[in-house]
Order: sequence, then structure tokens, then C-alpha cells
Amino acid sequence: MPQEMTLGEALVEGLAEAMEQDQRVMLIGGGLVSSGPARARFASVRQRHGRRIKSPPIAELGYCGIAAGAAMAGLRPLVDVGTATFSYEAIPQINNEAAVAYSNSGGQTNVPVTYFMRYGIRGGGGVQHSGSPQPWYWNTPGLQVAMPATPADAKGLLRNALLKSRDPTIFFAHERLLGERGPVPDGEYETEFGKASVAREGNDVTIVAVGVQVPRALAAADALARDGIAAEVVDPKTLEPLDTETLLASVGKTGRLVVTDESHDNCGVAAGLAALMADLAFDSLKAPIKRVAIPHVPVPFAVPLEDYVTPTAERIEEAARSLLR
Amino acid sequence: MPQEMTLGEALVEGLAEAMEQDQRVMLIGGGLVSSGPARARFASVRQRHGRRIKSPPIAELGYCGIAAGAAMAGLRPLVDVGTATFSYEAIPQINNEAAVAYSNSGGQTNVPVTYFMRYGIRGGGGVQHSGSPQPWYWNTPGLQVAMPATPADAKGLLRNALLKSRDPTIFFAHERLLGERGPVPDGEYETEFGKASVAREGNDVTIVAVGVQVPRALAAADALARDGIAAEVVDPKTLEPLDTETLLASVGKTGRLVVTDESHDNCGVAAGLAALMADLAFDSLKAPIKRVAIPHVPVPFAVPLEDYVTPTAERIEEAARSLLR
Amino acid sequence: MLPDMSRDQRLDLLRKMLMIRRAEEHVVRFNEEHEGLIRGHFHIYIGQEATGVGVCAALAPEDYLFSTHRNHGHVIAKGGDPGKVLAEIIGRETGYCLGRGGTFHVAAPDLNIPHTSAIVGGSTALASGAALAAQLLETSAVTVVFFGDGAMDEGVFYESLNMAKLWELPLIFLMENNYRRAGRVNSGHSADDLANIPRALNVETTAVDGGDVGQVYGTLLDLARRTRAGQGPFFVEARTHPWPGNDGDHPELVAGLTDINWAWDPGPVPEKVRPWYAEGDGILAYARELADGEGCDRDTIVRLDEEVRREADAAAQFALTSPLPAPEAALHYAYAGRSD
Amino acid sequence: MLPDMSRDQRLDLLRKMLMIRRAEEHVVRFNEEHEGLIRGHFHIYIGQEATGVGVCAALAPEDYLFSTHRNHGHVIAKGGDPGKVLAEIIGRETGYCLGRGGTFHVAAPDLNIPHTSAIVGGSTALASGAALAAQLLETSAVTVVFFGDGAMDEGVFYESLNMAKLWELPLIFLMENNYRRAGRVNSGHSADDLANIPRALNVETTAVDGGDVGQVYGTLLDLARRTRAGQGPFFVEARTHPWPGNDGDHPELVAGLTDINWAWDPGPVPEKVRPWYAEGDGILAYARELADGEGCDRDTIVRLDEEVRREADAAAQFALTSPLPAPEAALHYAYAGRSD
Ligand SMILES: Cc1ncc(C[n+]2csc(CCOP(=O)(O)OP(=O)(O)O)c2C)c(N)n1
Ligand SMILES: Cc1ncc(C[n+]2csc(CCOP(=O)(O)OP(=O)(O)O)c2C)c(N)n1
Ligand SMILES: [Mg+2]
Ligand SMILES: [Mg+2]
Repeated sequence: MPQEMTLGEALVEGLAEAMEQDQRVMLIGGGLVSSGPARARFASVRQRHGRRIKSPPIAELGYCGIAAGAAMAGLRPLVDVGTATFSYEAIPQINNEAAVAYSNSGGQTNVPVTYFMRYGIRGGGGVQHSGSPQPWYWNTPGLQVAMPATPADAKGLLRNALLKSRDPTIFFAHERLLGERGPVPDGEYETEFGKASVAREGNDVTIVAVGVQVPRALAAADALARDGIAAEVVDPKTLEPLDTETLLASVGKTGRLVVTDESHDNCGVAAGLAALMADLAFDSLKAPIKRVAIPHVPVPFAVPLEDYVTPTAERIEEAARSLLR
Repeated sequence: MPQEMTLGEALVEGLAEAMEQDQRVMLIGGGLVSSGPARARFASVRQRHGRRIKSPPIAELGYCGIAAGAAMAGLRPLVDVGTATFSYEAIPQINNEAAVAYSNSGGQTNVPVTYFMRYGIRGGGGVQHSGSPQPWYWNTPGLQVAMPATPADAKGLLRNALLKSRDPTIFFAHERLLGERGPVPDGEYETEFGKASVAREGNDVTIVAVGVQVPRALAAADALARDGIAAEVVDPKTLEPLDTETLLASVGKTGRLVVTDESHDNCGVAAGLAALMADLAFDSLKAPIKRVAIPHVPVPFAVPLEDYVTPTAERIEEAARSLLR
Repeated sequence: MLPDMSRDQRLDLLRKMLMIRRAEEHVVRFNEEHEGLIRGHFHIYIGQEATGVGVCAALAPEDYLFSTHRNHGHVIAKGGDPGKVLAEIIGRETGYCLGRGGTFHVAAPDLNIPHTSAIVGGSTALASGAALAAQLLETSAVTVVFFGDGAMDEGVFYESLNMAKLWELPLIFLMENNYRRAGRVNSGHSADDLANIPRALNVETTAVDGGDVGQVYGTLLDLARRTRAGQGPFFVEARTHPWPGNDGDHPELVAGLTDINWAWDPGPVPEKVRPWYAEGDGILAYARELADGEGCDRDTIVRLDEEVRREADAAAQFALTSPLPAPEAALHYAYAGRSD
Repeated sequence: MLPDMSRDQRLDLLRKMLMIRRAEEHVVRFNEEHEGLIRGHFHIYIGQEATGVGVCAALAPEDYLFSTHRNHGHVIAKGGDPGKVLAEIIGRETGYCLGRGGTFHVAAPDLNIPHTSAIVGGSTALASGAALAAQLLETSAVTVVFFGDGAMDEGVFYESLNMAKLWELPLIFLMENNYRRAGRVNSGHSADDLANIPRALNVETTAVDGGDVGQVYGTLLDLARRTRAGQGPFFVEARTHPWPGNDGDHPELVAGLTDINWAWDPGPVPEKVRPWYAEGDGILAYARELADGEGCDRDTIVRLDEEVRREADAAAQFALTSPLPAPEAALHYAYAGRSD
């Protein structure tokens, strides 16, 4: 029967299993989580597989490139970049090397590397520790983008990236989800890329939510339900590949759409999803497509400022209501 | 009376004037253009202002950061990064330092730096010389994004960035526009940021086109006109700030919208603009919003492949027709 | 070694060092004693005060300073108001950056600290740029960039060092070697001696005891002069004994509040950290030195510390009682060119 | 210095060097003689053949090679089919990468050249990764990464060098110093001797005459052996006289097609480039050496060149007559995990 654990623990569990099952799986960087029981679990992984775990110098560009090169030569590396903003240093190697090698080689060179990063407004991170670059990675062909919202998906998607995938994957975990608990199935399993889940059913409005926005959307749906508004919450789980069908089916049913991601609004993930639906689902739309994202200002530090720019459940709820007035 | 010159010449002209007018204007990097008469013109600028022109080593991250720091300390640097993909190296300094200093300092530190780069599918560039990162920069608050389509705007926007602006600007010129000729007004003038132009009027369909897509949209409009379809072509000139009013007015009039930019489609500029309109202009929309962008594959090299992924006038025309069937 | 200056100036260095220590002690207590006041993690400067104070004492107001995630002490050393520093660290409207920057990004443009990067190595490029501006605008400003040993892992440091040398920028690279990367012990570099890297790039290097404020001051005074004379850039390694409170993810006052009397009577210092307070603490060492020097005794110093503690307490009160910014202010300051 | 090997092997080195020269001569002519065949710019390897061939002669098939924007010669040296190289350079379906990579990105995974980066310095990190894979998978593969002097400006080189040394990777950094950055003369570095940088990071360095195929081969044979023995990484600087045809934005055959007879009779060589063909051209020098060596004379060499020219002409024909990829193929190969 499924165990309760935090998303952080589920990730370490997935890593531990993957390193056990496949000698090609290796880790560059920290242990995915910075504290809590998962930290201890990771220590045992380090004990067991230390040879395949490298603690790099503070040189993201170099070691993310090294991971890509290692993947080209037969390994299946996982890189823990830490805070997502640190991955900016490595964009030349991630977006301009790892992402392009397969296409550029005419389908000969596979790059099964996974870049793990903690994104978003964590609380007191200040502008340089509150980044959400998922739109940049989703914009880049050749990269897969995974954004789990639950411990179960976190583990299943990570196992998929580390053990099955033949393409580079950017793996996002929201800082504020790492400590959230949820049931995780027993035994070995992978969560499919490109298969969305309907986290909650409803007929009045569709809320497409990614990563940390999923629990926020569910909270908004609860609040809406109290007023008899039935919101459907769709969790794509991965942006690339994207399960367009499930999104279209939901919008086809509700005719109303809110899209939400904790990234900046211009060309953000919410905008990217909204644009797809404004084309493909136009005929079923009864109202404007609303986006709930981070407004166009660098994330400020002070508590009230930081909270003000966070795409909260309240803002999702308000956006949904605005479509039903 | 206005002179005919290429976009490249107009840029060098704007730089020459700016360096003449303001001692704080300086250049790091090449001369904006790689060949042609503008090259000779630039040689004379180097002659005259050599002390304020630095030829850096091949270290984009370092010198883009140096330009940002110099701007914080009283200069108004222009950086010629060259091919836009080379700017990936500098994203940590551009997006995570230059872009945030003003907000982070509570409005005390200005960073009037301009990063010039040549974007897009140039013809035979291969994947690493065909990048279009404008969505990443537009996604980043604190950065202004200029994408001129004509020699006149190129000069006017560059003068504005170098002489007037108090914020960092990413200045895009499409490789294939640099040699295009057009009239350039005499004398000193700046082109306003955030003021779109209606490049062609029409009542049937709006085509919002950016940078190199403007001439392509105009060509598409000509073709459509032959079949009695009146397309309106709107050129935002700058994405940040964006002239939303002019876009809304046009869509309000036509009720049909095609958005096009030569960047990749997921979270691309076309998607970003489409998402805004799917919210704000929904009530006036009579048809789906169509995007004409680069499909989600790394830009391949061979001529037919490269042409196939290019968002041509034909593809814009086809998208517009699909809305009127 | 006592700095070559007047008694009052010497005491003023001690005052600044103590002010940093007392302010940082408050920061740690903010975190320990006020649930939710500090949401994220933070870095403090305890154990490195002698370096920051020694360097800044050799600088002029117009000189530029760039710092890191470990900036609190640098800003105070350059003349920052402890109240405005503490207020920024906890995100108050009265902070140096109106609470928008926070602990990672305390900057003070009016002190010529335009922007503080918490990206390891990030400031080395920005500082080189400020130095380039001083060079082209022909001001006499010197730029000092503080960074840690870990920053020498990053390519941006290498690129900046190269350009600083190629362009002969009026810049001093001030590497604070605390033999740690944040809380972690990790040599992380293949160079036996980190100074071999600037040496390879023809940049003159100097090593100082970062715990000896007099030595730091003397060295910087000379290098600042030479830098103004166009002989820069220079690279300085200031070596400090890592303060045990910095081991691990969150700083802790492993020995409680520093008692200035430990300078003479280390007895009460907890066993396990006694070695550091005996050899590593530049404040206690300097206090001892001063008391032995002429025209100054232990009492003067103890009284000075009491005075500083009162000021630091007031600064902490000021920060704690300062208003938070109004939520809507979040949307301001994205662009200078917009009406905020 | 003649390489320590059999006569046939020695001739085979010359054959490979000539093949690169002749193939590159075709590339330049593709651009000059076929309007629109090459849309963008490109970089050729003329003048550096001795380095690529000497290095690859010391490598085994399983060894990894990473290259740069100047890759054509490296791929041929590692055993690449000139026809498939030329076809890739002009974007034909028969090219090594089905025409998707093009001149900047000629790669040949079946020759253990998995991906070629045209980003200056970009390959140094990828190559370090391949070396890490060989280390962890316990294969005997050595990785060689070619890069130019300009790549040492980039932080990624510095970061990769540091990690390669920290992790003792089986990797050889092969810096080809042509004293140019693409077409431009520009020292660009503050180090008097670029090798001082690896030295500062404790990486053993060697300098070779990049125009002397025998010296390059001998040096690499020894270093490859030591690298397999776990003594890596190593840094090699191969110095070449910059070929005048590379000055400026587009390569030009400033002296027309190389005539192998110039090895003995430089008379016909155009005045202004005669010095380069006299001292700089590793092919002519090696031809002279070989002719003096036993069991081989000028005739043998002239005949070998004729043979190579015929093969190169055929390769060029193959490329020119090969089909272009079908336009719709553009959308394939974004992901391995999708049915293309
Ligand atoms: C680019 C980047 N990578 C990683 C981090 C996370 N980080 C913060 S401080 C630190 C250690 C820095 O060590 P050092 O430069 O020696 O400074 P110290 O903390 O020792 O004063 C790291 C890795 C960061 N802030 N930026
Ligand atoms: C990151 C990056 N910046 C700039 C360029 C443009 N560029 C292509 S080749 C080159 C010069 C490289 O010099 P070097 O490494 O010495 O190689 P060489 O051309 O001399 O063989 C430059 C600057 C690039 N390709 N990548
Ligand atoms: Mg340190
Ligand atoms: Mg070179």
C-alpha cells in the first residue's frame, strides 16, 4: 500500500532506485534536497554509490556541459543545479549543446541528461533566488520539461527521465513543494511524459495549472465550489511533451479557461498555454483566457512585496470568477 | 530630405551620432555590421572615438557584465554581442544583474546599457548561429526589448536607447534585414519606445509582426490584397514597452488576428502576444488567433530544411486566409 | 600590527569592527527569536570584520565597492548605517533598498555600492565595469570587489580578471579566503595556491592576514594609491580562520554573544570554539593590541564596546519597528523610464 | 622530424594531410564557384593539417574527439569519409549528419565524434564529460578536445580545465594556436604564455610545432598512453603559422591550389605568401622530409598527391550531386523519444 512521503523524499527515493538499477545513472551536485529526513536518505545513497556522485566546484556552465558530454558518451547523468537561477550560467551548454545534438547529428547522438532545479518564489529568496526559467526551457526544442506537482509524480517522472528517456530533461521542483507530503505507490514505476491528469473534475471552468500552481488551483477550486462553481483542474505534469488532447477536452467541456504558472507573464508558461488554446480551442471558448502568473517586475524581497507578486490560490479563484460573471 | 540607406548603415549612423553627442556613450565589441559600406563608416567612428571603443576577448559573460557595471557607474555602453546565440553566455549578467539592479535598489541604480545582437535564421548559420532568444528577454522584467523592422526605426530606436533610456535594452536586428534599404530622416531624432506603427491599413485581418516578420507580413498583405483581402499590418517596434492600445484598436476593427515572430513557438513572442489578445481582445475576436513562428525543432542547416522552418510571407498569408474561410 | 594612524582613528576601526559583529549577532537572533521574520537563508560576516574594515578604511567615499551574498559587513564598513542595513536584511521600507533587495542584495548607491550580486562571481564583472567607467570618465575612483574563494571556481571571475588586466583597470580584486564555500568545506579548486591564477594572468598578487586589520589597512592603502596611479589591477587574498558559527546551513552564535573581555580572559569561551576566539577572531586580537598600545587601555575598549552595543541595539530596534513596504509597492521600480 | 613508424604509415599520414588540403580547397571553391551553394560563412583547416593528422594517428577508434567551428580537417583526420564531410558542409542528405549540422557542426558519432560545437570553448566541457563517462564506465577511451587559442578567453574552458584536473579525467586539451581568432589578429589574453593557465591549475603542458606531423604524433602517442594509465588530464599547445588565406571574413585560396612540387621548387608561389609556404606549410615540409627519407622519393609523393586529388575530386562530385534533404524532414529529429 502507498506510503506517505514528502516530494523531496520521493525524489531521493527515485534517485536511489535509479542508481541501484542502472550503473549508467550518476549524479553531479547536491542531493536534490537541502534538509529534512530526505537528507539522511541521500547520505546513504552517497555511501553506496559515492563513486558515481561528483561534488563539483561552483561552475554550473562547466558541469552542466560535462553532464551533457557524459550523456553523449553513455552515461545517464542527473545534475542538481540547485536554485533554478543558477542554471542561467549553464544555458549555453543546456540550450545550445545538449538540446541540439540529437537533431544536429541527424538522430545519431542521444543526450539522456537530466537537469534538476528548484524554481520559484521560495520565501525570502530575493530576486536572484526566486527565478522561474521554465518558459525559456520550454521554448527550446530538444529539451523535455517536467514539472511535477505531487510526490508520486515527482518520483515517477524522475525515474522516467533517469532510466527511460533518451532526451535531455529539465526537471523543476518548486521550493515550496519539496516539503509537501503525499502518497507514493510502492515498488518501481514510471510516470509517463506527456500525459496530463485531471486533478479535479468540473464543468464550469478549466484551470490548467503547472507545478506549485496545482495545489493552489485545487484550493481555488474548493473555494469556488462553496459558491457552486465547479472548476476542473488539469495538471499537464510535463510541458514538453504536452498533452494537448486532455487540455482541449476539458476546455471543450467547460468553455472557460484559466492558465496558471509561477513564472513571469510575458512569454511565460501561462501565456504559452493560453496561446495554444486561443488557436485550437477558440470555437469552444465562451470567455477570455485568463492568465495567473508573476507580474512583470523582478521578484522583490520584503514579505508583503513577495506575497503580492505570488500567483496565489486567491488570484486563481478571482480569475475564474471573472469568467463567470 | 530623407536618405536611402541600409538598416546596417542606419545603425552605424545612430552610433556615430550618439558617440559624438554624449561622451558617456561607449562601445564594447564589433561594429554592428560585418561588411558593406557601413563597415567603412564604422572605421571612421573607430578613428574618432577609439578610446571609447573596446575590442574584448571572446568572453561574453564577462564583457556584458562589465558593460552593466559601467552603466551603473555613469557610462552608457553599447555592447555588440554579435550573433544572438552568443548572448546565451551572458544571460547571468544580463537577466540576473543588469535587469534587476534598478528594482533591487529601490529605484536608485540605473543601468542604461544596450545589448545589440543579430537574431534569427540568417541562411546557412546552422543551429548555433540561428538563435532567436527574444522571448527569454521579453520574459525578463527590467529589460526593454527593441526589434526594429526598418532603417529609420533602427536608427531612431538605437539613438533612444543610447542617449535617452535609463534602463537596459536588448536590441535585436535580424541578420537578413541588415542589408535592406529604406529612407532615413535627416538630422537627429529618436523613435519612441512603446509606440507601434500601423505599417499597412486594412479591415479584414490584423497581422501583428515583429522585426523581420514586418516585411514578410507586408508581402503577405500584398498577396492577400490581390484576392480582395485587406490585411492590417501592425509593427510594435518594441516588445517592452508594448503598445497594447494600438494592437487592441486594430483587432477591435478587424476581429481577426495573426501574430508572427521569427522565434520558436512554445512561449515564443507570437505566443506572448496571442495570449495578451486572447484575454484583452477576446470579445472582438471572430476567429482563432493564429501564430506564425519557428516550429519546435532545432533550426537545421540544409537549405530546404532551413527554409521549411522559416516563418515566410507564404505561411503568414496562409494563416490569414485560414481565418477568412 | 597596529595601523599607522592616530589613536582615535585606530579606535574608530575597532568601533566599526564591533559594530559589524554586534549587528550580525542581531541578525542571527532575528532568525532564532522571531518566528517567520527571516523567511529564507542568509550569510553573515562574523570572523571577517577585520578584512572589510581594513579595506574600507583605505578607501575614499567616491571609491566603488562590490560585494556578495556575504555583504552585511561590507556595507557597514563602507560607512553604512547599521539601522538601514538591518532594516534591509529583514525587508523594511526603511532599508537601504526599501526592502526590495534583502539580505542577499544589501546595496547603498549613495556609498558607491550600486548593486550587490548574490550570484557567486557575479560581482567581479560588474566591478570591472565600474572600474572601466572610472577610467573612461577620468575620475580618481578605485573599485574594490570582494568575493570568496569559491568565486574563483566561476568562469566569470576568470573572464573579468583577464579583461581587467588587458584594459589595466583601476580595480582591486579582494578575495576573502575563509576556506569554505558558504557553510561547506570543499577545496573545489585544482590550483594549489589560488593566487597562481591571477599570477598566470600577470596580475600582481598580495596575501594578507584577513584577521589583522592593521595589515589589511596598510596593504590596501598602498594598493589603492598605486591603483589610482594607473598601476592596477591588483589581486589580494585575505585569509581568515573560518568562524565555526558558519559551518552548516544556518549561522549560529556557537559561543553566544562575543564578550570583549575574552580578549584578555578566554576562560568562559566554550571549549570547542575556544581556538577560534583565541587565534581566529580579528576583533579580540585587535582589542588586545590596542590595549597594549599607548594612550588606550582595556577600559576604553570595554566602554567603546558598550557604546557600540547600545547603538547596535538601537539599530535593531529601528529595523524591527520599521514599517513593511506597502504590498502594491511590489509593482514599482521595474523600469526607471516608467512613472512609478 | 619523421614519425617513428613504417614507410607506408608515414605515407598514409601524408595522404591524410593532403586529403584535408584538397577537400578544403574544394570547400573554398564551392563558395567561389557555386552561387548560393554556401549561404553562410565557414572556416577551413588549411595550414593546420599536420596537427589534426598527427593527433589522430596516435588515437584508437574508440577514443573520443571533440572539435570546433574549424572541424572539417579533424573529422577527416579521425577517419572521416571526405565525401560525407563535404556533403555535410553543403547540407546534403548524404552528409554525416544528413545535412542538418552543416559546416559548423560536422560530427561523426560512428567515429566517436558525437557532437561538434561551433560555440567558442563549448566543446571543452562536453569533452570533459565524455572523459568522465570513459572513467566511470572503465573503458580505455581517451578523449581529445581540439580548440583554438581564442577559446582560452572563455570561462567555460577555465571551468572545464579545473574539473578535468580535480577529477583526473582521461582527457587531452589540444589547443591549436594559430595566433588568430577566426580571421582576426587579436592577442586577447593577458597571459604572456597561454600555457601558464593550465600550469596554474596543475595541468601538465607540452608545446609542439603544429606544422610538424611527426612531432605531434610522437607527443600524442606518449600522452595518450599516459592518459590511459590514468595520469591525465594533459594540455598541449600546437603552434602553427597562420595560413594567410584565413585572414579576413571568408577563406580564400590566396595562392590558388597547392602544388606539391612547391615543396622543392617554391618559385611559382606568389610573392606575398611565399614565406608561409616556405616555413608554415606542414604538408610541403613533411613532403620534403619524406622524399629525403629512405624508401620514398619525390615521384612517389607526387603520384600520391595525384591519387588524393582524384579521390578529393570524386568526393566533391559526390557531395555536389547528392540530393538535398526533403523539406518536411526539417521537423524530424527534435526528440529521440518521438516517432520521427
Ligand atoms: C552561480 C551560483 N551558484 C551557486 C550559488 C550558491 N552559493 C551561495 S554562497 C556559495 C558559496 C560561495 O563560497 P565563497 O565564494 O567562498 O563565499 P563564502 O560563502 O565562503 O563567503 C554558493 C555555492 C550561488 N549563489 N550562485
Ligand atoms: C561564444 C562564441 N562567441 C563568439 C563566436 C564567434 N567566433 C567564431 S570563431 C571565433 C574565433 C575563435 O578563435 P579560435 O578559438 O582561436 O579559433 P580559430 O578560428 O583561430 O581556429 C569567434 C570569435 C562564437 N562562435 N562563439
Ligand atoms: Mg569561502
Ligand atoms: Mg586561433
